[in-house]
Amino acid sequence: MKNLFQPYDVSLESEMLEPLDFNRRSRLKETDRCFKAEILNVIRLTDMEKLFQVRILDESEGERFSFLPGQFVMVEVPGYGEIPISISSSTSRTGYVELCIRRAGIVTGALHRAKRGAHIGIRGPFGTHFPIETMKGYDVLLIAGGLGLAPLRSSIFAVIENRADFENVHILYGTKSPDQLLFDYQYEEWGRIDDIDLQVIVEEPDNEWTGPVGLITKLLDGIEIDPQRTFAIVCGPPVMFKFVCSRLSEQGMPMRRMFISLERRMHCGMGKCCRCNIGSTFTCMEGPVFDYWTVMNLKEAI
Amino acid sequence: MKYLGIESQRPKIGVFDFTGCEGCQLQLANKEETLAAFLSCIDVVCFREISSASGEGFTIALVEGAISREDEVERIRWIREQAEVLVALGSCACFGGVNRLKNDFDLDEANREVYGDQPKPTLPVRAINEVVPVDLEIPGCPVSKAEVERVVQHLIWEVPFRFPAYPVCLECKQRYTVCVFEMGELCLGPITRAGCDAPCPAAGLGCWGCRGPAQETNFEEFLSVARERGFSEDEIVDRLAFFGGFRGIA
Amino acid sequence: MLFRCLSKEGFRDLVEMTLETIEVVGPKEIGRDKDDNPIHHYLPVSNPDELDFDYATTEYSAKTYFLPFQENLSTYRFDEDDWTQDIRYRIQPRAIIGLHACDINGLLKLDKVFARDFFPSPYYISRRENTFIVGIDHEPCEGGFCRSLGTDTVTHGFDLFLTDLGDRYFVAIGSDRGFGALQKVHAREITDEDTHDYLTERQRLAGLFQAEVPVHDLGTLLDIEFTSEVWEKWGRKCMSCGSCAMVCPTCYCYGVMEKVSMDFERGVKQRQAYSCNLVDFAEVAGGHNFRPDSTTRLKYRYYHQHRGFVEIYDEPKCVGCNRCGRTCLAGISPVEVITDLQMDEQT
Amino acid sequence: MSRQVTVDVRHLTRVEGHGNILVRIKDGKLEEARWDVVETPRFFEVMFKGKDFRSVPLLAARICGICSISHCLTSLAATENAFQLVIPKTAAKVRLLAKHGETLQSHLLHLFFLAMPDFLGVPSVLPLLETNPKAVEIAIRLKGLANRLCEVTAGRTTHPVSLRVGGVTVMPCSDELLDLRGELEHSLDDLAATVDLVKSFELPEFVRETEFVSLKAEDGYPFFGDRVISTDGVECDAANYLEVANEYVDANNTSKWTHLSRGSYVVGALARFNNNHEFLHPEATRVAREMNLEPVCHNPFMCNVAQLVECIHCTHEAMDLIDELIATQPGELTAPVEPKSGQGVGAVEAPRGILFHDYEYNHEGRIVRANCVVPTTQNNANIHRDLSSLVTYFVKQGISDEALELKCSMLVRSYDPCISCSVH
Ligand SMILES: Cc1cc2nc3c(=O)[nH]c(=O)nc-3n(C[C@H](O)[C@H](O)[C@H](O)COP(=O)(O)OP(=O)(O)OC[C@H]3O[C@@H](n4cnc5c(N)ncnc54)[C@H](O)[C@@H]3O)c2cc1C
Ligand code: SF4
Ligand code: SF4
Ligand code: SF4
Repeated sequence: MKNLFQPYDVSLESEMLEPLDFNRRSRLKETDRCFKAEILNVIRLTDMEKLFQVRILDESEGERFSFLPGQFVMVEVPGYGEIPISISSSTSRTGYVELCIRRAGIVTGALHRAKRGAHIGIRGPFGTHFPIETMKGYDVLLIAGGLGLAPLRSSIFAVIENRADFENVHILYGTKSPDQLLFDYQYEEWGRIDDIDLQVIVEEPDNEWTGPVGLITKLLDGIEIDPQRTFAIVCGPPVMFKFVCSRLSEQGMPMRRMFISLERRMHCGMGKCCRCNIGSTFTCMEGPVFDYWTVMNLKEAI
Repeated sequence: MKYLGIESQRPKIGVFDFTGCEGCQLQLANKEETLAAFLSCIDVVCFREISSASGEGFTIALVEGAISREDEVERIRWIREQAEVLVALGSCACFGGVNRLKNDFDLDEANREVYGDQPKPTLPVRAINEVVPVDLEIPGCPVSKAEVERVVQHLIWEVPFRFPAYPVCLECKQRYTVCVFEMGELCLGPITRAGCDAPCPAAGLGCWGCRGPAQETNFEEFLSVARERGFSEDEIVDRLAFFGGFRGIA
Repeated sequence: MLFRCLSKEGFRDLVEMTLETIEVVGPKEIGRDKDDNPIHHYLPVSNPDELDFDYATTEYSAKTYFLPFQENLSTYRFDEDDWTQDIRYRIQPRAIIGLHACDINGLLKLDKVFARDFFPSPYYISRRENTFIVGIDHEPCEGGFCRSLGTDTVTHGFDLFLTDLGDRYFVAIGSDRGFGALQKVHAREITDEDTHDYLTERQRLAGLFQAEVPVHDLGTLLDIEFTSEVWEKWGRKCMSCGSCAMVCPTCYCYGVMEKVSMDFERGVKQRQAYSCNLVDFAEVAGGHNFRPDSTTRLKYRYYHQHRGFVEIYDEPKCVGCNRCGRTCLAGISPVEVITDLQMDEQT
Repeated sequence: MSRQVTVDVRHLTRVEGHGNILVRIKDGKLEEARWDVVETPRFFEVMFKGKDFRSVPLLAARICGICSISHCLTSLAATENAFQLVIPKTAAKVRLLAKHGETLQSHLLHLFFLAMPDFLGVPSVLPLLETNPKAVEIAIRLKGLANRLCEVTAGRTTHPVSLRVGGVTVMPCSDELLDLRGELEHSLDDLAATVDLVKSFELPEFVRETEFVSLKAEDGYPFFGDRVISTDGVECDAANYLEVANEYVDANNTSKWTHLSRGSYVVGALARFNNNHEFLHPEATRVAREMNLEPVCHNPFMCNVAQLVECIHCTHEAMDLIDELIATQPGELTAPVEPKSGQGVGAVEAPRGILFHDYEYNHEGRIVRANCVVPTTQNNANIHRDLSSLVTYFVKQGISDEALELKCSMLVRSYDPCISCSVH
């Protein structure tokens, strides 16, 4: 009997009853192991948000790490927890990734306290991405509200760095008040790039604010859109993307050309814990990037 | 201890007791396997039950017991002034606990019955939060030391701690307890906040609600479940009143 | 599939021999309820006599031997501002003897999520591969509607599957491990008589089913009935306690928590079974709750079982064991809810 | 000699509950030496009224967080007497085992956490973590074991959950019992080390004759019982506890006071030892001799030693009980309960002495009248009287003011008072 019931060791992956393909097999060990990473730099953006530049310590793992705009990683602070965070940096940037994180609770709180040099863990990347490749040759609307600039920023880089591949490019960004503007030091740079229309709007201006005032939809008023020749990426809170998208679809833009990124509670990132279910769609696997039509069809999404 | 580049401090803790059985304080000295580590993370400056040191300058006050006499009102006010964080420890401190049952009786008569013609000063029982603002409440009769540890860890390092939002039933299920309703007993588990690991149903006793209501309770359905199974109104009401946690709901 | 015939003594030998090497788990009577009905749990046994095959159903499914309520995903050691992660998923082999078809079907559904999907779970696979499963045929339990879901029979996912023919067992062999085990206890080749008796027994069992719930088309029905009063009716009763998901053989939602030791020298990342009926299931930072009321939460439990899962895996995430219905104090049972929905559609 | 001394200890530390010591010596003459219990009264006897017999033991347990098992057991005994119930044998054994767990837990808490710091000249056990880590380790191990014994037998250390009218609800599983058995055996080494430790304490040589009251041993050292005896020759049924306690109210105290043959009497470990020493386990007797504890001992400080002797007794008896429980078929754990109108008294030797609960039930099984007489209530008058003699005795020896305050505090602590309990 004894030899029949030898313990089976998954990590040896030898005598699996049903052989797994190579990909899965390599994943077997990876899924719950995080890459240890170092916080290289902490950049204070506003009172609530900081930008973290994070480098995977193991060099070869760091080199193999690649992602697409809109994807997210699970960021782990051992002892504190693990949370989903979109990657904010450019896909062409190697060496480190940038994460723009708002202080919202336990794990984000720990990150905000953490000092440069601290070690954290990351897993991923996970999820779907914005279809930058497909958008080539079209006009592009990149619209963000509030913290929505964090998941959008990577797409902005993708467009800017390959400016020639796209037709007209508009970047529209709005927040409640000027002190909530993220990455304000970069607008100048983005705005100076030839033929990029960058507009920033706030709802509640302070004394120094000279730009436009109002909701983000107001910026759309001033823009000519050729609905058949345009793609839009809209990132922000549900109320915001709902307004923007319905406005755009009224103008005749196909719902399948508008992309948004949804946010749900997540505990695994791998389509297991069910916490991110929208209806019964896994945001972590089939999202977080969805086209607007899919979102409309997801009961419970907005 | 240093982590994430941050050095952490040992907070100064004071432990105080009011009307109660001192069982919750006793829990602080229990859970022997981690007691030494627990004590090394904190600086106990004041803990009458086990220490003669009468240090002051505590930042965290753990307060046990309910308020039921004038001098206690003064003392809790003083503690509130001193402490940055005031933690109510146990059902007596959080809800008044069993002491609250006293409020059903006429106090003069009660006094006469116990002390004859030499009545002692007493007040209707109140929970701490009915007298001074409380920052954190750890319910339970007695409190679970594991939970106290996690709260203290949370206060020191801001590591995650949340009271379970769900009711005791989930913990019952997770320890494979046969539901006591199946055995013909009444149980407040479906409406009581989990976190105790459901010792009472496991012992066939049914939950008495010492931890107060869960984040969301379906009180109406609970009543009809209990009634359907033949429990009398008196029995249900008595049970709900036992630890004082369901005031305002029941 | 290969079949063998095994005498009852042979079966005893099999259990005894297994007990010599590994832990054996099986249905065991743990007590009686207030009406004197026996209550069974799958528990470790120390001799073959403790196995009670004459059980209708167990209170808990065997799921927890594969997805325990609590499980350590990884442990951490903290050291001077740094940490190391340690992951282990080795477990001791174990045999579970006496599972009904519905429970094995439940495992097959979990396999799809945890063993065959895009991110397989090494923890699950390790437990699954290290568990020797012996199933057994039985008379349908009261309230179970497995036949409606096609889960009253099972063709794989076990090592051995027994059908009681009175004096002997007709054994279906599902793995080489099972084959090897039968060899050791000298099970014989089947005869025509065995086959005949087996088919007769199967037919008898199939004839005993009572509960019938029409579940085909349920996916569409659920979409149509999205705003039905039926959800309100049952949702209002739900006490958001999560008991249903704990006993269900296929519910697998979970949460991940981290804890540190009192001296902050060690940490652990734990998976903890959760239920989509619990109030903070979909609550995010800042306090927004995507499913704030029990009606919505209950509805989405059914959505996941009968629509979402079907979309991904072409089958419902329910084996019709009615454990959830039995455990629910508020009396919410799938048979009634689904029947209600169907009635609602017709009116 | 014109010595002026005032010892004014408000809220004495390292005791359970709130009590004050006040000593005033004017012109070398003792004016006043008081022990006053100022704990907030809780009125449990009133709260019991109208309670259903199922909730009564739970409420009773909440009288005291340290001896909740004793209160629960006494309450159960009172109810069972009122309902004329006999509990199954196995249940009685499990209860006794739980009782031993509590006695161990309570005595060890007192010896190590409350009393020991005085003898080692520190304010609490906390500094000892660094200076005497060995002793603290022993304390933590022993107390941990005692707590586990309670958990296994009563479901929980504080406020038991598996003790119920008619018997017990859970039979501890034999694996757990066997584990405990092994650990108890092991703990004898720790207890031996504790004996050495306590031997090194300088116990004051102070003696004041008084009366010692305890339950009477019938077939072993008494933890449960029906008869009460005293060193002054009183013997009566526990049901007549009112004649033993003779409770009266003192103006300065929220706890009542008691007296029997003399102005005050003592209950607790020392009383049990004085009355029933011949029933101790031989090993416990040996240790008592080794530590110069001889019946009838009138030195209140020797209570510490008597507690240690009882720890050794309980450990041995717990091991025997476990053997019996494992050897026999458990059978029924609860007797069927039929509420009846009537009165019942329960008497149990709690760690600090005899505890009486007396209930009168109506036919629905709800309490009409309740009375509890608690060990510390019975000791308070004696503590008070001891204080005067102690002060006189030590002042004669020319003790310093601080030392006098310490001696007074140590005297009170040696009674291991459970004050909130006494003001139930
Ligand atoms: C795909 C995706 C991308 C995101 N990208 C960013 C980003 O770029 N920048 C940023 O600041 N925030 C982002 N968030 C939100 C961020 O994950 C939450 O703010 C964060 O989880 C809060 O964790 P906490 O521990 O600080 O809060 P707590 O309230 O203490 O949360 C406790 C636990 O609840 C869960 N949780 C709570 N809120 C959320 C939430 N909103 N989403 C998912 N899980 C949650 C997590 O498991 C967390 O560990 C993203 C969320 C998702 C789903
Ligand atoms: S015993 Fe009580 S807490 Fe446990 S499942 Fe039943 S009702 Fe819920
Ligand atoms: S089961 Fe109920 S009574 Fe028992 S400890 Fe938990 S909350 Fe308190
Ligand atoms: S009947 Fe209920 S418990 Fe059984 S599989 Fe279906 S949902 Fe799960």
